[in-house]
Amino acid sequence: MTNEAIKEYITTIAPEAIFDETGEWLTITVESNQLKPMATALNEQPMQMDFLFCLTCVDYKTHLTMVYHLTATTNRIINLVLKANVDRANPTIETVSAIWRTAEFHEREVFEMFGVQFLNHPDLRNLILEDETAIAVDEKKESVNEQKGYWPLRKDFEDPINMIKL
Amino acid sequence: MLSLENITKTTQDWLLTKFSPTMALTIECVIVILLSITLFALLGLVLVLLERKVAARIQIRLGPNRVGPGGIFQTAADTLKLIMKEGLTPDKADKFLFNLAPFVVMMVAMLLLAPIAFAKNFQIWDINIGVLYISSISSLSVIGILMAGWASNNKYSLLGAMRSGAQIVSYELSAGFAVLTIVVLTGSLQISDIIASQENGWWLFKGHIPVIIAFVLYIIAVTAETNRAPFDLAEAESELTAGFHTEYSGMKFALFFLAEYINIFIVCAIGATLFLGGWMPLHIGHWESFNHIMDYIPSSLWFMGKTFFLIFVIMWFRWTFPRLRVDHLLNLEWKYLLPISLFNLLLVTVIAIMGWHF
Amino acid sequence: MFLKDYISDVVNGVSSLLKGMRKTGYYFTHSKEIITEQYPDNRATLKLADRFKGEVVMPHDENNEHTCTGCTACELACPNGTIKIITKFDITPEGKKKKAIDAFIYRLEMCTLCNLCITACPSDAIKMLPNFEHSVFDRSKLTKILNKPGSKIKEGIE
Amino acid sequence: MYNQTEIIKDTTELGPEGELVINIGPQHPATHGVLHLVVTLNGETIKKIEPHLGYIHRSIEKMCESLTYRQFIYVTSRMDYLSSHINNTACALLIEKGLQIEVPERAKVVRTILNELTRIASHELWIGAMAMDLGAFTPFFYAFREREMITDIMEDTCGARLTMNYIVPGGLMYDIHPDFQTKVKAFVKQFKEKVTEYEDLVTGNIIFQSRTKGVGVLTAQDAISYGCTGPVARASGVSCDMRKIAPYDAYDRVEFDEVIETTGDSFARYIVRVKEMNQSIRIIEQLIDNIPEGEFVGKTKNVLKLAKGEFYQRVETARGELGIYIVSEGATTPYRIKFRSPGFSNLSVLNHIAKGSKIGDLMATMGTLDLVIPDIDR
Repeated sequence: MTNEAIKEYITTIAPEAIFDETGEWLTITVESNQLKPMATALNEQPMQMDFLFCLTCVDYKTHLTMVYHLTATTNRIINLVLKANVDRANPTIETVSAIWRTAEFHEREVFEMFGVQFLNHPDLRNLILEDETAIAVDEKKESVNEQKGYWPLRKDFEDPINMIKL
Repeated sequence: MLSLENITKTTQDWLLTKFSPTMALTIECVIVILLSITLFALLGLVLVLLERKVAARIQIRLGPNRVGPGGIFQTAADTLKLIMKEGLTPDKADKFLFNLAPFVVMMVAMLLLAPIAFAKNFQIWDINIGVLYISSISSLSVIGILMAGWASNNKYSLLGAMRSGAQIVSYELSAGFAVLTIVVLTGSLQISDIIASQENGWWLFKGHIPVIIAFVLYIIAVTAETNRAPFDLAEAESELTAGFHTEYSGMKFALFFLAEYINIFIVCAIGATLFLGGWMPLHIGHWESFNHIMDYIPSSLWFMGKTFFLIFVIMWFRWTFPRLRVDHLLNLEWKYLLPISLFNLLLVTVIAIMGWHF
Repeated sequence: MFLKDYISDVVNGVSSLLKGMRKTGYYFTHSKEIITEQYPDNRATLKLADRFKGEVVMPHDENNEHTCTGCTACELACPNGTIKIITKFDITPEGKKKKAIDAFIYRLEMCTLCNLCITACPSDAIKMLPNFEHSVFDRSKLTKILNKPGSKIKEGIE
Repeated sequence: MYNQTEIIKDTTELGPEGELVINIGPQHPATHGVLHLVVTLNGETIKKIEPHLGYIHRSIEKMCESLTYRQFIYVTSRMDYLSSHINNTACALLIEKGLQIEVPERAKVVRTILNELTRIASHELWIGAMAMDLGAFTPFFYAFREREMITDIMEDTCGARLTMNYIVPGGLMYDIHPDFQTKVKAFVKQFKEKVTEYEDLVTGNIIFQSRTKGVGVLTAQDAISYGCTGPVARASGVSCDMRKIAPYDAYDRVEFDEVIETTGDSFARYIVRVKEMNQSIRIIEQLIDNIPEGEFVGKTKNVLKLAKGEFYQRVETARGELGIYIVSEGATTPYRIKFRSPGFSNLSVLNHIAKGSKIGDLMATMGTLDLVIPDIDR
């Protein structure tokens, strides 16, 4: 399946999807509310992108971008990058953990590192960091991040105790 | 001579000439207690060192080699350390049972020493139901383990203790059947009788294949009964950290540790007595001159040699095999060992009745 | 049929176990297979790889001269801020000012021995030494000044 | 810092339905590191496993945002420390792809050999640790004897035994040691002789087989859905070898088979790894006599700057597919970097496949998933 055919197919599902071919793989950017239907459609015939090999989030200071790297185990040549921009102040997006089970852990990681709320996630709790109650004990950390929230991988995160600026 | 054959008799005669019979008996008791405690400590030291050395050799290592020549004082140093360590008792533990458990385990191990014949005429108590006594007392050690597991108030300990309970109760059966084969052949429960019956050859060689099978079953069953690898589910350090003695430290832990090794010694001693003739030298039928030569080797050496050989085999198991899973363990007993040992006992009975054995 | 399977099960199981015991038994009886290295005792014969990255040193020649120009390339290359170079200005015989190092501070406790400073150095002033016995009782002893007192830069190194 | 009891559940109380809740880890002999599993038990049977991570989370992703493209490579050795060389290769490949640096043939071949040696070393360690999880101590020492030869080769050539940092963008940091070829050949010879020992001690052993066969069965569908890669997925019949799918370095010119088993149980995962070691030996044998002469590092600028854009590089580590995702804003440091570590996805399947089995099976399952905790936590 060529990039053109993929683009054509995707336009039939989501007409407003934006394509970007500058990178190694075809990148599709969709609205955050369009992500779930898009992901569902990609997982099914004829694309069968059944392997989500990377799920992450990028903080662009103005907005957050969820990035999903997909491939098909039946046809490993096709790789797609699915992107969805989410609001930085109140980031919410539909979970894809029902489609790809691996997303469950990766979304939990993104949740605690970037503060993205995944709707309908089966078990959205902190996986790597301590529970939020435990974090609050550390007053100095809290005072810095009170307004911003405790999301370490965001660009404006500050940790005066553990981060050493070189 | 190294032989201990006449020591007991000389001592008793000497005591009786000096003291009244009651007094002599009391003194004998004290001597026996002191001797058995010394034996315990010594065995603990020797066996732990032996285990470490055997493990090291199998694992292409050197083993302990820093304390004393070739590391022979390593275990003594370890013991010193364990004695000086604080014996912690967890807050929520049942303190009485927690502290009692190691002593129960230890006591059971000590009681088992009584009917063992270490050499010709060198036996603490030649009770006429010796074998029965051994199998009944040895099953008591499970109480100590359950006590330790329950009283620790630790789930690892509890799981370990429960596993151990199931295991010891099951494997008691095939160990018992293996012992019974010899009882059937000998017609006596008394240890001295059993040894005497092997004067013209050990049962392992006299009793055809069924006794060999019984011997193998006995080794497997006692390995399980003493919670040794590959049956060390009660401790299973990769699953339950340390099983029933997770919470023990210092000397209380050392007692468990010691009891494990004493138990190995005892079951191996019994195995040696039943199947390999105890202190009886290697005699072959009517080869009078050969038997005579063999008699020159002291009986105590024969006994110790056989026992330590069996101990070595059990250690060899430990450092070769992976651990069984708890349900496989019970499968092995109830599906394989028990049917085989039942059938085997039947065979032995037929052999004994028909007089086919040598 | 059942009995046959049962017996073959037992025989196969036991033989697989005996196979393993044969292997361990072989090692038990062959002491030449032992591979233990008795470390502090074999110091004399211990041969370390010549490339082993142990610590950063600055070689000095017999005139107490090194080749470090104080260009701070290593300081910039270091990912953890292990190296700190303090420079000073020497007066050359011609009366010119010349930049030279005052102190090459190397903090071994922060070093990950990644070799990036060595590759970054344009004048081969520092190198890795195959030395791994770094333990000291006081952490401050791990902060070292690599240039020897009174040392100066070799002639002709810019 | 914070209240420990908040995180570590009180083990003296029973669960809501009278189940036992036990903490396996953070300090536990079978977790090989600081993995913390809260396991809900019904007797000996596992009802639920809940991993708690982060005990050695160093936030490598955040750290890399402040390191230059030359510097950040060394940090990746600390992720999956058993395949540190492969991690370094992945970073170098990504930068080379982004900057279109020509890598000399010699560097490519040496990298491939070192990668395969690393893979063998990792699997060797895994066999030992796995056997130890199942209660057999001795194979550990035998496996380490061979692994020691590999670390010696690494020490000779790279100057370190575990965290080598020998790969730089464009090639190698310095040329291989003159003894490299003879030493690798000696290792290959010894390995071929000694690998039968594992067969005798572990593979054929009836206890080992009964412990692993049919335990922790992972179907191909679940393996895909959970994003499993590496030997874990290949044991379930999923073809996922990055060396075949997207060949890098010299993998496109060597012959080797992708080992695939179909049963998906712990024994299959074990067999896949053992066979993979043999395949690695095959690759090494093909390359070791054919190391081309020439430069060992390509021409690079002193300061590397990736163009604005996104880059993704996948390599096959000993544990599976390692993905590095870099968002570059054109600076000397990455804007955002994400490591898709194989262990993280492989761990997520643990609850699914170990549920309903015994505690002993959990150790077999966890052992064959081959979890390296720094790789999971990052």
